[in-house]
Amino acid sequence: MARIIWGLATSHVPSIGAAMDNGKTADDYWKPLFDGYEPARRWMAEHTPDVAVVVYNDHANAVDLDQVPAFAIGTADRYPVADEGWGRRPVPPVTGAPELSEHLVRELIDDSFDITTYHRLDVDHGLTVPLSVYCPEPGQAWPCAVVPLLVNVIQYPQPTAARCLALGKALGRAIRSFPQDISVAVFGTGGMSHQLAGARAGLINTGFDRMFLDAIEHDPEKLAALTREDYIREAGTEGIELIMWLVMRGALSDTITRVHETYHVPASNTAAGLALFEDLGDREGAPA
Amino acid sequence: MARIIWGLATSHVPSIGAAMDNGKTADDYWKPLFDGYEPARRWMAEHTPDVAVVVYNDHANAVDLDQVPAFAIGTADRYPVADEGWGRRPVPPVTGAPELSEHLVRELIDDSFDITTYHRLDVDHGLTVPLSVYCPEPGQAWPCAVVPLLVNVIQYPQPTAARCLALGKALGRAIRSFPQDISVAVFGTGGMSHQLAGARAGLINTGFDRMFLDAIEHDPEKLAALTREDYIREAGTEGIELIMWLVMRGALSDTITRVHETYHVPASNTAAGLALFEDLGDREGAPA
Amino acid sequence: MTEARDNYLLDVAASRRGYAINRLCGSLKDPENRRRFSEDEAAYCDAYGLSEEQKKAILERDWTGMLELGASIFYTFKLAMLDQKSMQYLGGVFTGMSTEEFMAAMRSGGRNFG
Amino acid sequence: MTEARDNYLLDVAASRRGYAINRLCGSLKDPENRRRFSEDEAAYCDAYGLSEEQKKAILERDWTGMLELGASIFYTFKLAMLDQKSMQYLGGVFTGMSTEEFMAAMRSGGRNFG
Ligand SMILES: [Fe+3]
Ligand SMILES: [Fe+3]
Repeated sequence: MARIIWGLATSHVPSIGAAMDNGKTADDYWKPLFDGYEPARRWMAEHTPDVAVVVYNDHANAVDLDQVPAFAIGTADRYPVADEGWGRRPVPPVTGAPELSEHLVRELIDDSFDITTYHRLDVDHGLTVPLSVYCPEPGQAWPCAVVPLLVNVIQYPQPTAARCLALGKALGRAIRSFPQDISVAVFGTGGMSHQLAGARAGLINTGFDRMFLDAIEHDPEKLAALTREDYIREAGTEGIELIMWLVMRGALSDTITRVHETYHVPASNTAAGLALFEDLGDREGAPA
Repeated sequence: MARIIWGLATSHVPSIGAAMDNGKTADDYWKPLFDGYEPARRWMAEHTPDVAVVVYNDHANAVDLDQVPAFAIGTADRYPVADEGWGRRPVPPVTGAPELSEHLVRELIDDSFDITTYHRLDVDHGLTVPLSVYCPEPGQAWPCAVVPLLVNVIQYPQPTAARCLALGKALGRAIRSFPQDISVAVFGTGGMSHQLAGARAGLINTGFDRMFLDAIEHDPEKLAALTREDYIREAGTEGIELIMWLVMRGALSDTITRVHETYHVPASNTAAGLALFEDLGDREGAPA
Repeated sequence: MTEARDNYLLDVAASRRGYAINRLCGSLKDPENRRRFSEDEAAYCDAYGLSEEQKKAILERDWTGMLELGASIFYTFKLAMLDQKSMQYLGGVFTGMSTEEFMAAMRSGGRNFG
Repeated sequence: MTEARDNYLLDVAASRRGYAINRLCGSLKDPENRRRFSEDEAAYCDAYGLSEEQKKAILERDWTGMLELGASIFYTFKLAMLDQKSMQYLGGVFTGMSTEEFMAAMRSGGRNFG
């Protein structure tokens, strides 16, 4: 059976990818952030999963406003890197894990989650930047296959935080029931506090972010109880992306340990956070 | 507040629309079916709703396989009639009810249904044929506005029958909580037994259809307990469309009365059924 | 021609396998695409990235073969309509009957697999 | 230029209202569309069915006005990129700061609305 070995929560700000693509990670502006990633990257490099389920949102690239799904899963065997309007990121295309996708779709639909399937999907910075955070130098190919799981965070009403946590729990069950003996990592991406438009543009709420970074480990139910209006008020209109961290957290077992975390302001107009959790739940001898 | 006044279950076979469009309803082949519709049509003509929520599926017209949503709601103010490959049906375009759409989307998402929104949607025979069954001669405009509610019945795994009934119940609550004082009809479309492809093409299961026609009124929970494999085996690969009748049934109250029903074989390759229910639940003096 | 199995389910794997063939057939909704297809069917298949097997099934109108390769009847029906073939014609193909036999079976209450 | 409200939520009603303007901005992902837009912005707006107000907001680069008319920042940002304007430039526009002031505010820990 498949097992979940770790979960990574990380911001997916485009400029973090651009800093890597343009060799600027040692600049004064970026060095603190990338130094903060280092211990997590070292640990993940020693714990390569077979597949990463990446929970993210598209930003007006593959998904237009004709159709806006609440939750969607990619079912392709390959995902091209999107051209978001200024050329594709110079990173490898993403290899899918279609059998796992298929299993997850069926299990989640049978578990009363109304999943949209994407047979064709160009993945934008929401997915590729977290892969770069995990693996800065992939060479010709990323170290693992990927199942994209998309959440609508752009069009109001977004799924509730509680629904996202519930989806994560069902996702965890579905992954653990996959009959192949593979290791899986789950990425929750987006956030932390930021707002791009309006009079509150530039909003950063460090207090909220620090609370969130702690509670995502110890009290996800508390985060799930916040309304979408709470997220928008506290974390900004784009900070509501943080509900995607709850999908990742829900997929992990109750027995997790924090490997590393980091928090830095600013990355572009955003507070950038990272939290890496090892999932001990499936380890021999670990509590169930 | 809005109230639900009736629910109509009806097949949506394209040739039923074509028979009307081409003036063939008095032919030997078609007359029995259209005679069967007559009492329902008379009753509905005296009970015009302000809005019809039409539960249907697209047939490779507006929805391609790039993205397949489990449940979707149209949010446009106008829905063009689709050209399915042989010209548009000569029927009026469909006027939306965007404020009701918006209300339903929000309520259903808050009620843990993961609804996809469609801002642009060409409606195919799945929606326009039921409108023609309801109103054979619309003239320049249909008698009511429409909210399209799409269900994936083409790609396996479809939502379960139980999930469809649950969606219907939530839909009923959502409609009844709409603050405008309007009357609403709910259409459940598709079926009855049919299979278009494979060695079992031409399958008709009258026993199953008769059972379904009865149980949709008296025991929808029994129908909700059937698996998608049950539907495919008993009613054919396309007969699984019947799960959409459960969405309609779920939206009605427990106090309904059957105004009319009819059943006829064949309409093209399909068993055509119709069942019309008045919803007494909201009437003054009626039991809650 | 291919012999039909009882059922064809368009599951997620079939959707992936049949992606190109369904996309091709879906494109025939558009009159301009129908014209281009009719002008040079093989070139049109290549432009839509069909496999050799899929292309052969399309060119030979192997309606069952298309289903085996992941096509959905709702897509291939658009090709049938271009050929001015009805769903009753296809029903005959799938079941080894003539169109008339298939229509007669439907008029006598359909095919019963109870 | 329009003064910004605190927040812009792209709710379902705004998505409907802003459909044409978002569709236009989204189309700028494609280099050929960018070329055509730059050649004749007004004609491009007309081809995408923008209202007069929406067209004016696009032509005048009234970034806040676009939001008021149902645009989403993720779409209008593609227009900004075509103009070689950064998200920090837009942040300055929305908040009445210069780009440099806005960037300095971000570097000093962002804007706090506790
Ligand atoms: Fe994002
Ligand atoms: Fe149908």
